[in-house]
Amino acid sequence: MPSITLRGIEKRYSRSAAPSVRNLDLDIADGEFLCVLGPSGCGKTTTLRMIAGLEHPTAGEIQVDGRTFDSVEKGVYVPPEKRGMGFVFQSYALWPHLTVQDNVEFGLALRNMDRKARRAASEGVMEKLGIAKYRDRYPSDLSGGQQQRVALARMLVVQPSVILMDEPLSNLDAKLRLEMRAELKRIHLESKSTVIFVTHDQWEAMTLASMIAVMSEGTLQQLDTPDNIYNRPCNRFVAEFVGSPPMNFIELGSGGTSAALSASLRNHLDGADPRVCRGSVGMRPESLRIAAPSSDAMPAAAYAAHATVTGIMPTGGSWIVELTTAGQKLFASVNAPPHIQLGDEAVFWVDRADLHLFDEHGDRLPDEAAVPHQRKEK
Amino acid sequence: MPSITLRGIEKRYSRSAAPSVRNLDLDIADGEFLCVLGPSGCGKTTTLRMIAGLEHPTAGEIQVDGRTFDSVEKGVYVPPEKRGMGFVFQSYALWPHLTVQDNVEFGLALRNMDRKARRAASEGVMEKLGIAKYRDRYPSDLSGGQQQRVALARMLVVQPSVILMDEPLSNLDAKLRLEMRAELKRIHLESKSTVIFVTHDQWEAMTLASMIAVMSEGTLQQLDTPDNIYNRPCNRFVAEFVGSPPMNFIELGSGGTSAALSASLRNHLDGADPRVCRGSVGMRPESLRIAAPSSDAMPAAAYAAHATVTGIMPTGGSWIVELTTAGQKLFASVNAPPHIQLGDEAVFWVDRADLHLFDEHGDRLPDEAAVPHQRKEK
Amino acid sequence: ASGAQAAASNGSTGLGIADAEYSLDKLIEAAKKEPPITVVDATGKIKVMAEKFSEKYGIKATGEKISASNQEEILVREAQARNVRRDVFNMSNLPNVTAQFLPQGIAVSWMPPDLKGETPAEYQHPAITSLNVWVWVYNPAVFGDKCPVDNMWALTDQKWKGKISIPDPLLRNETMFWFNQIADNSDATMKKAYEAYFGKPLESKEPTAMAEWVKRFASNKVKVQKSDTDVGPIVGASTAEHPVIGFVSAAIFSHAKHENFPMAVCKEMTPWVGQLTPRVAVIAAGTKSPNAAKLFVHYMMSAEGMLPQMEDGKVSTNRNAKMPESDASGVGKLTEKMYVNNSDTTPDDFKKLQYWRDLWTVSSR
Amino acid sequence: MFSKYRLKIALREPTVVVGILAALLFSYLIVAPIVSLLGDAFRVQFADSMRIGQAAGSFTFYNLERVFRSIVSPAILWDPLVNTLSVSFGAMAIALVAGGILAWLISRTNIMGRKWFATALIVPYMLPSWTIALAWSSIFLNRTVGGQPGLLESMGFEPPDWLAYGQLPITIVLALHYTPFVILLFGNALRSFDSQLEDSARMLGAPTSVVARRIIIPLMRPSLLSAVTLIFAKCLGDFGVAYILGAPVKYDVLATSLFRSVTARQGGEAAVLAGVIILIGTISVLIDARLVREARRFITIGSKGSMNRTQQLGPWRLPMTALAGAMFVVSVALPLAVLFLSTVMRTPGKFVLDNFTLDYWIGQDLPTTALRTGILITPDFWHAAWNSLWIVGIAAVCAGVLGVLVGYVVVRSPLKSIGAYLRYITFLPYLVPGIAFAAACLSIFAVPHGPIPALYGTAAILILALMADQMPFASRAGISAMMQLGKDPEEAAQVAGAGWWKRLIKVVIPIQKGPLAAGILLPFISGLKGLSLVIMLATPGTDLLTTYAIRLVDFGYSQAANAVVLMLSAIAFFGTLFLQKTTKTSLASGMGG
Ligand SMILES: Nc1ncnc2c1ncn2[C@@H]1O[C@H](COP(=O)(O)OP(=O)(O)OP(=O)(O)O)[C@@H](O)[C@H]1O
Ligand SMILES: Nc1ncnc2c1ncn2[C@@H]1O[C@H](COP(=O)(O)OP(=O)(O)OP(=O)(O)O)[C@@H](O)[C@H]1O
Ligand SMILES: [Mg+2]
Ligand SMILES: [Mg+2]
Repeated sequence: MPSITLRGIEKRYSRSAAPSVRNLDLDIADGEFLCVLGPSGCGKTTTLRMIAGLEHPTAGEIQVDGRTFDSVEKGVYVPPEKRGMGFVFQSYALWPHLTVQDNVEFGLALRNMDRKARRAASEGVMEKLGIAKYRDRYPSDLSGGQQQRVALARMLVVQPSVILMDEPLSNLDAKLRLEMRAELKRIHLESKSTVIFVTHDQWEAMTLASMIAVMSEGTLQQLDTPDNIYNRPCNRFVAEFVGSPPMNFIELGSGGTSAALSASLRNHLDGADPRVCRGSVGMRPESLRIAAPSSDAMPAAAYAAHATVTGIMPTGGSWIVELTTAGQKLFASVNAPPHIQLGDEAVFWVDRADLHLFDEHGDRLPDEAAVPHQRKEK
Repeated sequence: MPSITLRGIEKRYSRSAAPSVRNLDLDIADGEFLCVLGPSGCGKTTTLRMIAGLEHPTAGEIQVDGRTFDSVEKGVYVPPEKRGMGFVFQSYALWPHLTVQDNVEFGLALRNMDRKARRAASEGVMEKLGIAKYRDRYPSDLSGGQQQRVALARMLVVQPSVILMDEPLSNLDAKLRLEMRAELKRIHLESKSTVIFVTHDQWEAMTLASMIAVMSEGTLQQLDTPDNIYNRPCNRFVAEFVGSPPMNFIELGSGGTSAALSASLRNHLDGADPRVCRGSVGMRPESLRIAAPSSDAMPAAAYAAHATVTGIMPTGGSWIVELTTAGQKLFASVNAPPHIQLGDEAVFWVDRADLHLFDEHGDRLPDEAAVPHQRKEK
Repeated sequence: ASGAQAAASNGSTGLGIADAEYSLDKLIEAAKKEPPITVVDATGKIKVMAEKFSEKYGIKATGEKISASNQEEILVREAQARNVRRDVFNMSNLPNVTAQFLPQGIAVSWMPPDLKGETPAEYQHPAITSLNVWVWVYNPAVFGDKCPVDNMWALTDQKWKGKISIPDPLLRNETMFWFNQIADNSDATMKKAYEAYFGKPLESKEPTAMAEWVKRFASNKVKVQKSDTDVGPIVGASTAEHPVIGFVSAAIFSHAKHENFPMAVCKEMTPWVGQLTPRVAVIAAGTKSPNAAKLFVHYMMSAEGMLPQMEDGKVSTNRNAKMPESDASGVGKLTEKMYVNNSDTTPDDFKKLQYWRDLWTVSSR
Repeated sequence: MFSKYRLKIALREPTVVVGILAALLFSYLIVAPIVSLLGDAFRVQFADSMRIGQAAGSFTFYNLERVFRSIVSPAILWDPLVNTLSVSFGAMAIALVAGGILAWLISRTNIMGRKWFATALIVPYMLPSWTIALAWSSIFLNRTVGGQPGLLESMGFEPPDWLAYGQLPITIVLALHYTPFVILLFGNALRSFDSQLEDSARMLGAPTSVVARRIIIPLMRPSLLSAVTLIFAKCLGDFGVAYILGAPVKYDVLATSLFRSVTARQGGEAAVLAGVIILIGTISVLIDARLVREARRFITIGSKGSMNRTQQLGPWRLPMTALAGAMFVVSVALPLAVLFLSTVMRTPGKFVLDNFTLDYWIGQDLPTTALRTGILITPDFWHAAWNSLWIVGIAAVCAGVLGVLVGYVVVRSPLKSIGAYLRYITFLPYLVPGIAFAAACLSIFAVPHGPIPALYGTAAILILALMADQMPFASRAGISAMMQLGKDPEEAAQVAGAGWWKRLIKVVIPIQKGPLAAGILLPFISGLKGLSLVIMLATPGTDLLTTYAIRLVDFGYSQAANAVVLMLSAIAFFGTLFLQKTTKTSLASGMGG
């Protein structure tokens, strides 16, 4: 149940290269379930490996439960085997010379657990992950997903107090993934271990995490609760990165893609924080409502505009509607079959509360920024 | 643009083991974009490898464009290098001794393309996949997602007419994935190549595929359009496997989980095909509508019942509501924030047309089965 | 060097009991109190000798077969390290012993005073235990009783080009020493032999007749083998169209017996049928069992000691020793026709070793 | 920048400590003897002191002068040098091609009798190299040198000299003898090679030849280069074959020159020649080190989802099996048959029934004085066999284990210089002639050094020297294996809580058991065959099989001696089988099987 603290961590793989992780400060409370999100190559794996002690930071300090594990300045280093963490490698890193069972029991054997207890523990975990029947196979005789589950089982069976997982479910099918998630959640609750979980699946992150860290190009963008990450992204990067289909943006400043649209929005936001007018406005696809132009479902307080339906994609249970207005494409996501045809005219609207405002640097403007001055003055 | 035909394919890895793929018949028209879905270990990779000629079936025949590539009976075998297919391996299989660029250009060099043309082609692909700046790195110096993109680039650059991809996007973030998907779709449209694409992401399958094959334990369950797979699953396995959260099932036959619920459903379906009463009924979470008990939004023709709200999970843009009725849990997925509190009483309803009926063997009953006999007689 | 040589054979070796108080019984008595010894020779028969010695005196001796060059290496290295494990050596490179090991104090040579009467004087300084017999041989199955060559100069003749097989002289210093011995002591004989063969006096730019012989011999495409063990069968397998003359040690005759190949000594070869290489008893100066070592030297120099080796054609220096019936070579009777080493010129052998090697190397290219 | 943190990390890694310890050990075991040997090159030898008028032991360039620029230098240095290089490169190339193909067939395809070939094709190394030379002679010998005529000659065809003696036969015999190096090193690397790396090239349309050239060979570079450098070194140092097939026709190689100098105790000359050989060897190591500089590029084990599938040969199955069979016949069956025949015939080459006998094997009451019974019922023989087995066995196991450690340090140590040093010095013993190495060992180990007592006279010195002498192969096997093993498996063990030692024992060594077994196997085999070290360093009275055989030759019992040699090969063979069975490391089996 330890807390993990990273202070000013930097990692350069080679002296000449740009740092893969830079100036990273991260505080993870004990018992946290932290999901790390970020584009490919942003330094997630590197960060995890540094926490595990497999990679050595070029600057900064890592503490776990107040104990310094790494400190470049003070010259402290605790080797991975002494850190007592669990790690699921992105590449599995199974031992090719051991059977599934032996792979899973390896950690237990290291702890000098006797054969029987070992067997019982490993059987339990393997059973739960659905790999018990492959126990005597070698990793090279397993399918990708099976291998990944062995990697997971191997880590879980020793019940480490800090669990680091690098995309541990990427090769599993949706159903299994759901089960695994439930299992991880349960383990986390029961053992109260601290978990850091790298995933590319935002839905996974949203449902699993108590906190989410979003990284980009080696730096931390936002560390927040899932709700805040989604609903109050601290900058455009986070706003754009989280959510699928991604948030729609309309540039208000000069150089925006669609002058007409910007104008109408500026008009709508008249009186709001002037910084918005140099920045941009974001709208989540699912907060875009669509109706036939004749419909009167549109509430008064919302921003509304006309558009043409240029695409409808069913995605199994929901539909993505592509709208084109004033030369810009916007995506809306609807849960019920849209009663609209391709090529139709439509109106769409967004609640004023659902608009995300960003300044010209891409930083989020406080929610009050959307409120017109005159009203505030009242 | 070739068509691919598999006839009675079976694959046993060892004589004693159960077959990993059995009695597989598959017809893939030319220019098809086939997504293969299935639980971990069901034989997707094996099937792909057999089509590529990397694995040898123990029975059956594989034809591409009418030409026999494999035939156990006739003793025909065409080696992979003669098949002219592209393959993206689940584990990338990048060559560690070649730089990214050399990895990508390998196939071009084989085709005796001159240096300049090669460079141009590889640059183009690498640029599109966002790995151009790593061109001089070795694969071991790349992040997981970057490696996966190299694997993809290596295949795409030679523009094969048959493309086999084994979970090629599993290690990419949502945003990149979207871009890659668009890219793949574009390539497919332009080159008219036949694509077989293994994925665990159903959303991906739904948006990309022209046809979807669902496999389970080495056998093909359904080969159909995405729409049919989702809306007319041919058996309970497919119904359950596709869709997230998965379809809710209510057992009508003996041994069902909730006697009260079955009774009320049986009642509702009174007059329908009697086989239903020994089978089960499925409802997709997103076809479950919820309202406060007082609400009168419920249409008459729907099956409705009372339930307690036992869980609400926000998942970024949509909400999953867990309902408990007569001791059974049901999941509903709603797109707008549900105006309901945890512990509240609620009614839920499902359009009769949204009910999926299955017989006792789990096979889908024809849609007319839901129509009561008496009406039919009229 | 000659001073050291004298000291070496005087008995004042400083090892064990002094010669002044010497008697065989005293030596045996003293030896019995000492640790077991290891004795070394270049032939495997040393095992038998050691066993017989142990039987006779009740003093444990282990026999070890080590090749000549290894023996020297071991003797030197053990002495340098002051960690002596091998006590007595029966060495075949006399010049190395007299010119290097004895003067350097690495080893001593001791002549048992009570055997002085039984041993010719030339074999006492240092104590030479036995003579190894090397002879020219041919295939009697092809040529009958008469060797096709009877003069060493014939071997330099075009007729025998490429038809002579000898152990590589560059691996066997005794050959080089022999060349020098002849050059130093019997060069005139060589000259005479030339005249006898070619019918005219020798004209040569080389300083000696022997050097001329070596030069011609070496350039006559002599086939060298790693050892005379390989030479024997080649001679034995030679035919009338492809005759081969070989140079082997007498021990090869027992090989011929075991492996059934024909081989006979060129008895008529002039000036010499072959070479008698002296083998000298050497006691490691650092031995921990000086008296036992001396006793073993005594045993080797005695009439019975060499017996096991005499079966292989080695000749004991002890006058009382009789060649056994089982000597396969019959060379015992030919010793008069062989070149006998002159110990006085051994220091020169040592010094000129490289000269002869180079002459051989250059001539045989 | 050598920060405290870096230092801390470096010191946490036992590789540094182990590396330093290993470096010290081998400095003592290998470098010290060799330096003392080479020192003679610049010292006036006792025998020369009178002639050149300088005191023995003083500094001189006389030896260099003599070897490089005297009238004898063409004969002892330059010609042999040219010959050596052509023989070595030739043998290397042949062994590489033959061994490479065979290794691939055995470890990656479904040729018939894979398991069987996996062991059978290593046998050529178990036979002393002269037996292959002997087999060659018995077929191709002509009348130039004399002796028993060869098979061809007796059939009426006289083989030309170039076929009977000199460069070609030496090259081929050496190649056949050292092909097992390639089969073992390359085969082991191939065995754990992820077949998907091949697959992906084939999917892009690469035919087998391109796959081999562009993918397999570059990736297998560490093991191939190791095999090549070892063969090269062995060829540089091997004089046995060159002597039998070359000396009679004046085809000399450096090793024969060196052998002559050492045997004739021309210390200075020998030191210079050894120096030349070591120098050439050094160049080859440097080239090798340069070609595999970036170890991470050769990682083929431990990556994501590796597979090893055997390649179905299809219609090629029979021809390929025949190919392997042919190799077996040429390099194993023929020499063995020739050798065996020589042990059952009283007179060599006389094919009449009453000339055949089993006396040399199991005869009783024989007339031969020193060997009254056939060797199989002679207690001395079994005694010698047992001595050979345990002494060489221990040395081989030590060498194998140290080899893995060296490999580990070379590849993983943050201190690259230690790695480079170890890599180099453990390679040296192959370049130094056994007798010179033994003599040097004797000097060094006979004297106590600090805490190390004088080992001379104990079995320990023999084991140490044998071990040092066999380090080249062991360490090469270890280095090339470690180079192909990724860090992943080890890191996984590390986070599972395994310290360095546990990781080594439970992960690295089991994964690398193939190379490790090879690292024990070949030292064992060549230790069994080795003579010069044993003769110099063995405690008096302990007979080993080789010394026993030499003694039999000395008595003229060459048939019995050959029988001993056959038995020696048999011991090597069964030792190999035993090791393969117990460690399940037959080349034919895949990872974890
Ligand atoms: N070499 C092998 N030996 C024995 N069984 C194997 C071998 N390779 C795969 N299998 C088995 O065959 C089945 C199908 O494997 P396959 O790799 O095709 O699965 P998959 O559908 O690709 O699964 P995943 O989604 O997990 O990658 C699995 O149950 C697997 O365990
Ligand atoms: N050994 C290395 N040498 C140089 N650069 C490296 C090395 N390993 C990783 N990098 C670079 O560091 C950056 C971060 O890599 P990291 O593996 O942490 O990414 P990631 O966030 O895990 O990405 P992914 O989601 O694709 O796995 C990447 O740009 C990568 O190219
Ligand atoms: Mg990563
Ligand atoms: Mg798969």
